[in-house]
Amino acid sequence: MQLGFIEEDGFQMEYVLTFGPSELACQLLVGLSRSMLLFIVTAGLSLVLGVLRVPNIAHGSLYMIGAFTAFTVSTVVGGAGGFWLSLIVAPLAVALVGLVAERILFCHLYEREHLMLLLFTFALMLILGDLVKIIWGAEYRSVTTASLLQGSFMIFGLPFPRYNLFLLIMGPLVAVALWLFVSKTKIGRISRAAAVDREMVGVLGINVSWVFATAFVIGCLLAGLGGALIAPTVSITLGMDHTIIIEAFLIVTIGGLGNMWGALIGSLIFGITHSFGVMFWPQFAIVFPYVAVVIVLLLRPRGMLKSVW
Amino acid sequence: MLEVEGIHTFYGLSHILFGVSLRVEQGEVVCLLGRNGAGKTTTMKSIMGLTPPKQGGIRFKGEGIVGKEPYLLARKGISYVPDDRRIFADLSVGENLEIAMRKARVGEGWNKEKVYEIFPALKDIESRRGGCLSGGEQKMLAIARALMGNPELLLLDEPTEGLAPVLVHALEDQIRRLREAGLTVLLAEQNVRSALRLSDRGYIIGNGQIRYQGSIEELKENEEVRKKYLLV
Amino acid sequence: MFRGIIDLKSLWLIGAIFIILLILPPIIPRFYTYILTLIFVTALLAMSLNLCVGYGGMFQFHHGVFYGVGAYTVALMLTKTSLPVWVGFIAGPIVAAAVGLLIGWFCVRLTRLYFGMLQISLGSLIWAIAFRWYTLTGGDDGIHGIPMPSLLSSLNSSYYFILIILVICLIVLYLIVKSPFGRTLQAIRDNPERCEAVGVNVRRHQLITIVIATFFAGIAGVLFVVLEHSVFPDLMFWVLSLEAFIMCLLGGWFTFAGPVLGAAIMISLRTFVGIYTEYWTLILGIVLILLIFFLPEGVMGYFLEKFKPRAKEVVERSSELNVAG
Amino acid sequence: MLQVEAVDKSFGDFMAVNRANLTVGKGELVAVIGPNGAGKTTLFNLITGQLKPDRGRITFKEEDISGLPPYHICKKGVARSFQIVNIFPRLTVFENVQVAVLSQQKRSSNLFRPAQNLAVEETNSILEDVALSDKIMDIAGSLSHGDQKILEIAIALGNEPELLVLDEPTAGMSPEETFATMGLIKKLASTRGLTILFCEHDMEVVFSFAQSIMVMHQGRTLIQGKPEEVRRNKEVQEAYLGD
Amino acid sequence: SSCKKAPKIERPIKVGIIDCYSGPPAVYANDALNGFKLALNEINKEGVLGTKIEFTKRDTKFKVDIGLSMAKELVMREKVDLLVGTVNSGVSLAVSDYVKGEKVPFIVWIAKSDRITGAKGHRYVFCTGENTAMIGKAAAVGLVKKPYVKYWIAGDDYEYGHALADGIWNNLKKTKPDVKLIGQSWWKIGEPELTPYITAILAAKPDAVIFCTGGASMTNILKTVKTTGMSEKVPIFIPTATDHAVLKPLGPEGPEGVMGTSDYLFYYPDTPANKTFVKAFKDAYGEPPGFPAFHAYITAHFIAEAFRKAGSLNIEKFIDAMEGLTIDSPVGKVEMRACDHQAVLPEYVGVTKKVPKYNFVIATDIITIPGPETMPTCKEIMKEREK
Ligand SMILES: Nc1ncnc2c1ncn2[C@@H]1O[C@H](COP(=O)(O)OP(=O)(O)OP(=O)(O)O)[C@@H](O)[C@H]1O
Ligand SMILES: Nc1ncnc2c1ncn2[C@@H]1O[C@H](COP(=O)(O)OP(=O)(O)OP(=O)(O)O)[C@@H](O)[C@H]1O
Ligand SMILES: [Mg+2]
Ligand SMILES: [Mg+2]
Repeated sequence: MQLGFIEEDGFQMEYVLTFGPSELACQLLVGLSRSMLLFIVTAGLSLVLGVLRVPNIAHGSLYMIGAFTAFTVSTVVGGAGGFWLSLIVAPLAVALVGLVAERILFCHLYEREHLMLLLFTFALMLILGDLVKIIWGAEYRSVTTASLLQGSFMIFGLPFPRYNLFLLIMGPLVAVALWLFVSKTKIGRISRAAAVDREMVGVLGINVSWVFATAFVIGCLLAGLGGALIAPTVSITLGMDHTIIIEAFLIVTIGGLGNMWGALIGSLIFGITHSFGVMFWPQFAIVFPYVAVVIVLLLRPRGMLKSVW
Repeated sequence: MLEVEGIHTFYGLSHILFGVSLRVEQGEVVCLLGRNGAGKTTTMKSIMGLTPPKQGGIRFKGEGIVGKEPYLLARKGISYVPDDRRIFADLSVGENLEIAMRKARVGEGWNKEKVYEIFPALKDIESRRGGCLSGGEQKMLAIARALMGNPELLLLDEPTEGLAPVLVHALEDQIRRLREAGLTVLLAEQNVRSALRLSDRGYIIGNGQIRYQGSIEELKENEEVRKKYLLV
Repeated sequence: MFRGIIDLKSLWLIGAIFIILLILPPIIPRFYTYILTLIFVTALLAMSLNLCVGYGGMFQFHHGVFYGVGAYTVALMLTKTSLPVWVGFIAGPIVAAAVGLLIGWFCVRLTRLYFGMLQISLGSLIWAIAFRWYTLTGGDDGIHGIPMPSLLSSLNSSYYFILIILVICLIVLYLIVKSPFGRTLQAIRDNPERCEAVGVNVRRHQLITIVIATFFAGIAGVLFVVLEHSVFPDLMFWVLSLEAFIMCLLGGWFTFAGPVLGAAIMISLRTFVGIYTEYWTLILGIVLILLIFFLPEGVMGYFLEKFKPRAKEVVERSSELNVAG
Repeated sequence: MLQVEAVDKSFGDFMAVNRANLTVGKGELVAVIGPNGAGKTTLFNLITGQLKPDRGRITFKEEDISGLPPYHICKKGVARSFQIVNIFPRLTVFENVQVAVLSQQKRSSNLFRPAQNLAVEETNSILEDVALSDKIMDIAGSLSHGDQKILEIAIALGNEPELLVLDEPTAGMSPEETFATMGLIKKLASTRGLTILFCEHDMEVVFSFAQSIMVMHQGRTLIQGKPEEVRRNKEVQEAYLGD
Repeated sequence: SSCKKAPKIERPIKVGIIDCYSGPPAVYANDALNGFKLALNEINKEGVLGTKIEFTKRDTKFKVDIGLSMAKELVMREKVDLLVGTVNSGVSLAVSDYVKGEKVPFIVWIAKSDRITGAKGHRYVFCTGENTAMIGKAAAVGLVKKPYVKYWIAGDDYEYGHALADGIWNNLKKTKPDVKLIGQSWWKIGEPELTPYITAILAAKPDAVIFCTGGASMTNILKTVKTTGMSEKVPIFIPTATDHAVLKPLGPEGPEGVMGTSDYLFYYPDTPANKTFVKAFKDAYGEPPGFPAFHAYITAHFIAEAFRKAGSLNIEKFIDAMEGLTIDSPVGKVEMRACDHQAVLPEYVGVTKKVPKYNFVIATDIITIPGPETMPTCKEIMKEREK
C-alpha cells in the first residue's frame, strides 16, 4: 500500500530495513502483549454487545474511570501494594458504577429499539466524561507499577519491558476466567436466544433482567481492569475514552460481534499487525486499524467468528 | 387452577379484550375457539403476563398473577407455546430445549430424551440451527420446549398449525396422555376438529368477548355455534 | 404535486414557520441569526442521514465523511482553482455522492452493525487523507478564510441562501420519502428478504439511497462552507457522524421532520448551555437521558402522538361500537 | 409452465431436496404435500430463488431460472407467500401490498411521484378480494396471526404473477377464512389465468382444490399425479396420510 | 505615564477567552487561565484607563466548529472587545480568519502553528507564545553541534508534529548538510502503546532520535523511553520535553538525559522577576506556572499596556499600540514584533535530570537562544504571506 501524498513531506528518506529474526520475534512479543490488553478491554465490550445487544459507547469511559481509579488507589496506598491493590479496586469500582447505571437506568430500557440504547450509552459517555473531569480534574496523571514490573530485560538483544510480560500473563488468565463464566452460567446461550427474542426467554422462566445486569457488570469489570492495567504505561488523561472506543468497536467487529473469542482474535489481529506494521511502514500507522477492518470485512462480511448480530 | 375474571387488554391505545372471563380446572383440557383476530392469542398473552390486562384479575392456583413478570409465571408452572413459534433461531435444537429446562416440582419431569420420544423427528436434527428448521419442525420444537419447563398449566396456541396429519394425531395422543398425568391445558385452535376431539370444555371468543361457553357436546349441539364458528 | 401527501393543516403550519423564518433576521440579534443558520446546515445533514437510518434502516455510522467531502470539495475548488463559484457549489454534492457510491458499494454487501463498522473504517480512511495530505488539505489545521462571492459574504445573505436551499432540499427529500422509492425503502428496512421476493433489488435500492443521502450531505457540507468559510478534518471525524446519528434518534427517526428538531436541540443545547458552564456535555447527557425516558419515540414522535389523539379516539370508539353492535 | 428437473439441495451433508421433479402446467392448481421436513419449503425456496440449487434445472416458461436472485425471478412472473409469516411489520396493510404492486409496475425506483396516489386501485382491489379492506390502515405487525397469513397472500398477489407459489397458505386461518381464501385462489386461477403451486397439510383443502398433487418424502419426489391416483398410492398412504 | 491623562472610561474592558477546557488539552488551558487571572488581579489593582479588564470563557472541546461558534457568540452576543485563546491551532486559524472580517483582535497564547502569525497572519491576530518555526530553529541550533548523522524522526501524526519535524529538519539540514534521515514513524494522537515503535526504532540503530510530540502523548513517550531504557541506548531529542506540565506527573520516574526545548521554565532564568512571578502564582494556585501560564500572563499585560498606550477602547488604536510594544516580563523584556504580531521570546534548550530540590526531573545545562535568533525574519514572513 502506498498513499502517494506521503512523499510530499519534504524529507528525503533513506530508509534501511535492518531487521533480523530477533527484531521480528521481539516485535511479535510486543504485539502479543498489546493484544492481551486490547482483549481485556474488548472482551467486556463484546460481552455487552452479545448479551444486551447494546453497542456500549460508554465502554471507553468506564475504561477511563478504571485508569483514574487506579491512579487514586496507587497514590493513596503507594508503592507496590498500591499497584496490586489498584488492579483489584479499580475493576470493582467500575463494576459498581456499571451496576448503579444498570439498575437505575439501563434496566428500564431493554424493551426499546437497540439504537435507542445506543443513544443512551452515548449520553452516559457524555456524563461519565464530565464526571471524571469534576472528580479528578484535567491534569495528566501518571502511576508507576510495582518495582518488580519496572524496567525491561533483554530478549534477542532488544529491550522488552517487564510490564509487557506481565500483560502476556494477564491476558490468558482473563480469557480462562471468562470462559469459565460463560460456560458455567449458560450466559452465552441465553444471550444468543435473547438476541432473537428477549421476551420469549423470559417466558421460559429466565430472569433476563438479572442475566443482563450480570453481563453488563462483568463487562464493566473488564473495562475497569483494562483501565487499571494500562494506567502505568501511559499518561492518564481525559479523552482516553475517545481514543480507545472506536478501536475497540473495530476489534469486536472483525472478530464477530458479540463473540468473546472473536474479541480475542480481533485483538490479536490488531496488536500484531500494528506492531509489525510500525516496523515496516511506520509512516502509515494511523490507517492500519481501518485497513485491517476493511480487508477482514470484505473477506468475511460477518467477522472472523460466529456472531450474535 | 386458572381463573380469568373480566380482563381488559390493550395494545397501546387499542382495546382488544373486553372483559374476558374463563376458568380452567386442574387436569382439564379447555379450548378457545374463534376467528382470526378474535383475541385468542391476546388472551393467552395476558395470562402469561406478556400483555398484562389493564383491568380484571387472573388467578393461578388461587394466587393473583396480574402484573407479574413472565419469568416468575414460568417458574410457578405455566408454559406457553406461541402461535408464531418464536424459536431461537441462533440456537440448535438441543440448545433450544436445554435453555428451557426447569426442574420438575414433583417426580422426574421432562428431559430431552423424553420429549424426543414424542417428537422423534427432533432427535435426528438435534444439532441443527433453530432458524433452519422447517415450519412443522419449529412447531414441534416450540411444544417440546414448553414441556421442558415442566409446567402444570400449558398454554397451547395453535399447536397443530403446519403439522402433518400423522403428527397431529400423534400430538393429540400425547396431549391426552399428559392430561392423564395431571397436566392442565388451555388450547387455542383453528383446527376445530382436533380441538373438539381433545377438549373437555370450550370457549368461543369473538371480537374480544366470550360469546359461548360449555362442554364440547353443548357447543356441538348449538346450531348457531356450529354454523358460525365450527363449520363442521 | 403534494396532493394527498400532506394535509392542509400541516401545510399552514409549515408555511407559517417559513414566513417567520423569513422575517426573523432583521429583528433578532445577529448571533441568533448565526445559530439558526448553523441549525439549518446541521439539520440538512441530519435529514440526509435519516434517509438512510430512519427510512432505510441502514447503520450509516459515518455520514459526516460525505458532509466533509462536500465541504472540502468546494473549499479546494474555491481556494486552489479559479473556476466560478457555482461550479464548486455543484461539485461539492456530486463528489460527495461519488464517494458515497464508492463506499456504499462495499457497505451494502454487509448488514447492520457490520455495515456501520465497515463504513467507519472506509470513512476514516478518507478522514486520514484529509488529515494527512498537508499540502492539499492543510492537515488537521484545515483551510480557513475561504473566499465567498460578495453576494454571500454577509451573515444575513447567507442565512437566506441557506434557508432557501434547505427548504428546497427538504421538499425534495419529502417527495423522495413519499415516493414509491421511499416506500419501498421502508419496506426494505422492515424486511429485506421479503422485499427481494416481491421483486426489489435490495442492494441496488440501498446503494441508490446512500448516493442520494450523501448527495444531500454534500450540499450540507457546501452550506457549511458558505456559513463558516472554513473546513477542517473534524467534519469527517467519527464524533461528528455519531452526533448526527444521535440527532436523528433524538428527534425521532421514524418521522420526517424529527432530525431537524434533533439538530436544533443539539445545537442549541451545546451553544446556550455552553455559555453558562463548561460542563455542558454533562447537561446534554442528562437531557438526553430524560428524553430517552420520557419521549421514547423521539421528540418529534412524541409531538405526532400528541397531535393525533383525535384520530385514535375515533378508532377506539368505533371498535367499541363494533363490539356492542 | 414450470419444470423442476432432478434438483438437489443439501445443507452440509444433509440432503433436504434430493432429485426432486415437478411439473406445473399453465393454469393448473398443483399441490405439494409431504411430512414435516420433507423439503417442500426448500423446494419452493429453490424455485423462487431464496436458495440456489446444487444440481438440476428449473425452467419457467422454457427459460432456465435456476440460481437467479429472487427479485429477478419475481420480475419474470413468479410470486410467493411464506409459510412463516414474513411481512413488513412496520408498514400499514395497504403499504404492504402496495410495495409489491409498485414493484410489479416497475415503479419502485420512481423518486418524485407521491406513492400515496399510485397503484391505489390495484391494491385496494386485492385487499378487497382477500377481505382485509377493513384493516387497510392497520399496522401490519399488529394484525393477528391469521390475518397476517392472509396478508402474506395479498402481498404475493400484488406482484400480479403468472405463477403463484403459496407455502401453506391457510395454516393458522379459521375454517371460514380457509375456505374463503381457497375459493379466492381458485377464482383467481380461473379469472386471471393464474397458475398456482401450493403446499398444505390440510388434506381436505388439498384434495378438494388441487388438480395435481406431488408428494415429497425425505427430499424425494414420490409421485406426481391426479388426486385419486395419489390417494390410492400405497407408498403415499404409508409415508404421509396415515389412515 | 500616558494612562493618567486618558479620559475615564465607564465600562470594563471585556476579554473573551476561547480554549479547550475538556479533554487532555484542558491541563494547558487551565494553566493559561490561571496565568491570565493572576495578571488581571495585578492589572485591575491599578486599573486600565480607569476601568477594569473582565473576561468570559468558553470551552471549545478541541473542536474547530465549536470553537468557531463560541468565538462568534463571544463577539456577537457578549460583544467582547477582544478574543484570546486557544491551545488548538485549527481553532486559532479559523477564529483568526473570522476576526479578520469582524475587526476584533485575537491574541493566540498557546497554539504553536507558525501559520497563525506567518502565512496566515493579518492585522487583527497576535501571538504571545512560541511557534513551530521558532522551536525548529532552536532545536536545530541545539543539535547542530552534536556529532549525530543518522536521525530517526517520530511523532504524533498531526499538523503540529509534522510542522515541528519540518522545522527542525529543514533547519538542521541547512546548517549541517551531511545529516541523514533513516526513517520516520507517526502514531495517532493519544496512542497508548508506543513500545512497538520504540522497538522498531531501536532495531534500525539511528544515531539520534527526534520525537515531535506534545501533550499527553509526550508523557506516553517519556514513559516508554523509561521502561525500555531507550535514553541509555540512543540520544533523544524532544522539542518542548522539558515542559513542566509533562514532567511533573511523571515525578521521579521521568527519564533522564532527554534533550528538549521550552520557551518558559519556572526555575530558569533565576532572576528576581521570574521568582516573583513564580511565587505569586504558587501562592495563588499551589503549583508553579507552566509555559501556558506564562504566555497568558504576558498576554494580559500586553493587553493592559496597549490600551494604556492607545488611551481609548478604540480597537484600531489598540492594534497600533500593540505593534512594537515592549513589556517587562518574568523573563525580561518581551517585544511584540510589529511586522508579524509575534512576541519575540527566547528559547531554552536543556537536558532532563533529577535534582534533589524537586521530586520530578527538570531541565539542566540550559542554553538560552535569544528570541531574534529563533525567529524567521520579517522579510521571510512577508514572503510567506504573499504566497
Ligand atoms: N438452512 C438449512 N440448514 C440446514 N437444514 C435445513 C435448512 N433449511 C432446511 N433444512 C432442513 O431441511 C429439511 C426440509 O425442510 P423444509 O422446510 O423444506 O420442510 P417442509 O417440507 O417445508 O416441512 P414443513 O411441512 O414442516 O414445513 C428440514 O429437515 C429442515 O430442517
Ligand atoms: N401488537 C398489536 N398491536 C395492536 N393490535 C394488535 C396487536 N396484536 C394483535 N392485535 C389485534 O388484536 C386483535 C386480536 O388478535 P389476536 O392475535 O389475539 O387474535 P387471534 O384470535 O389469536 O387470531 P388468529 O387466530 O388469527 O391468531 C386483532 O384484531 C389484532 O389486530
Ligand atoms: Mg393467534
Ligand atoms: Mg415448510
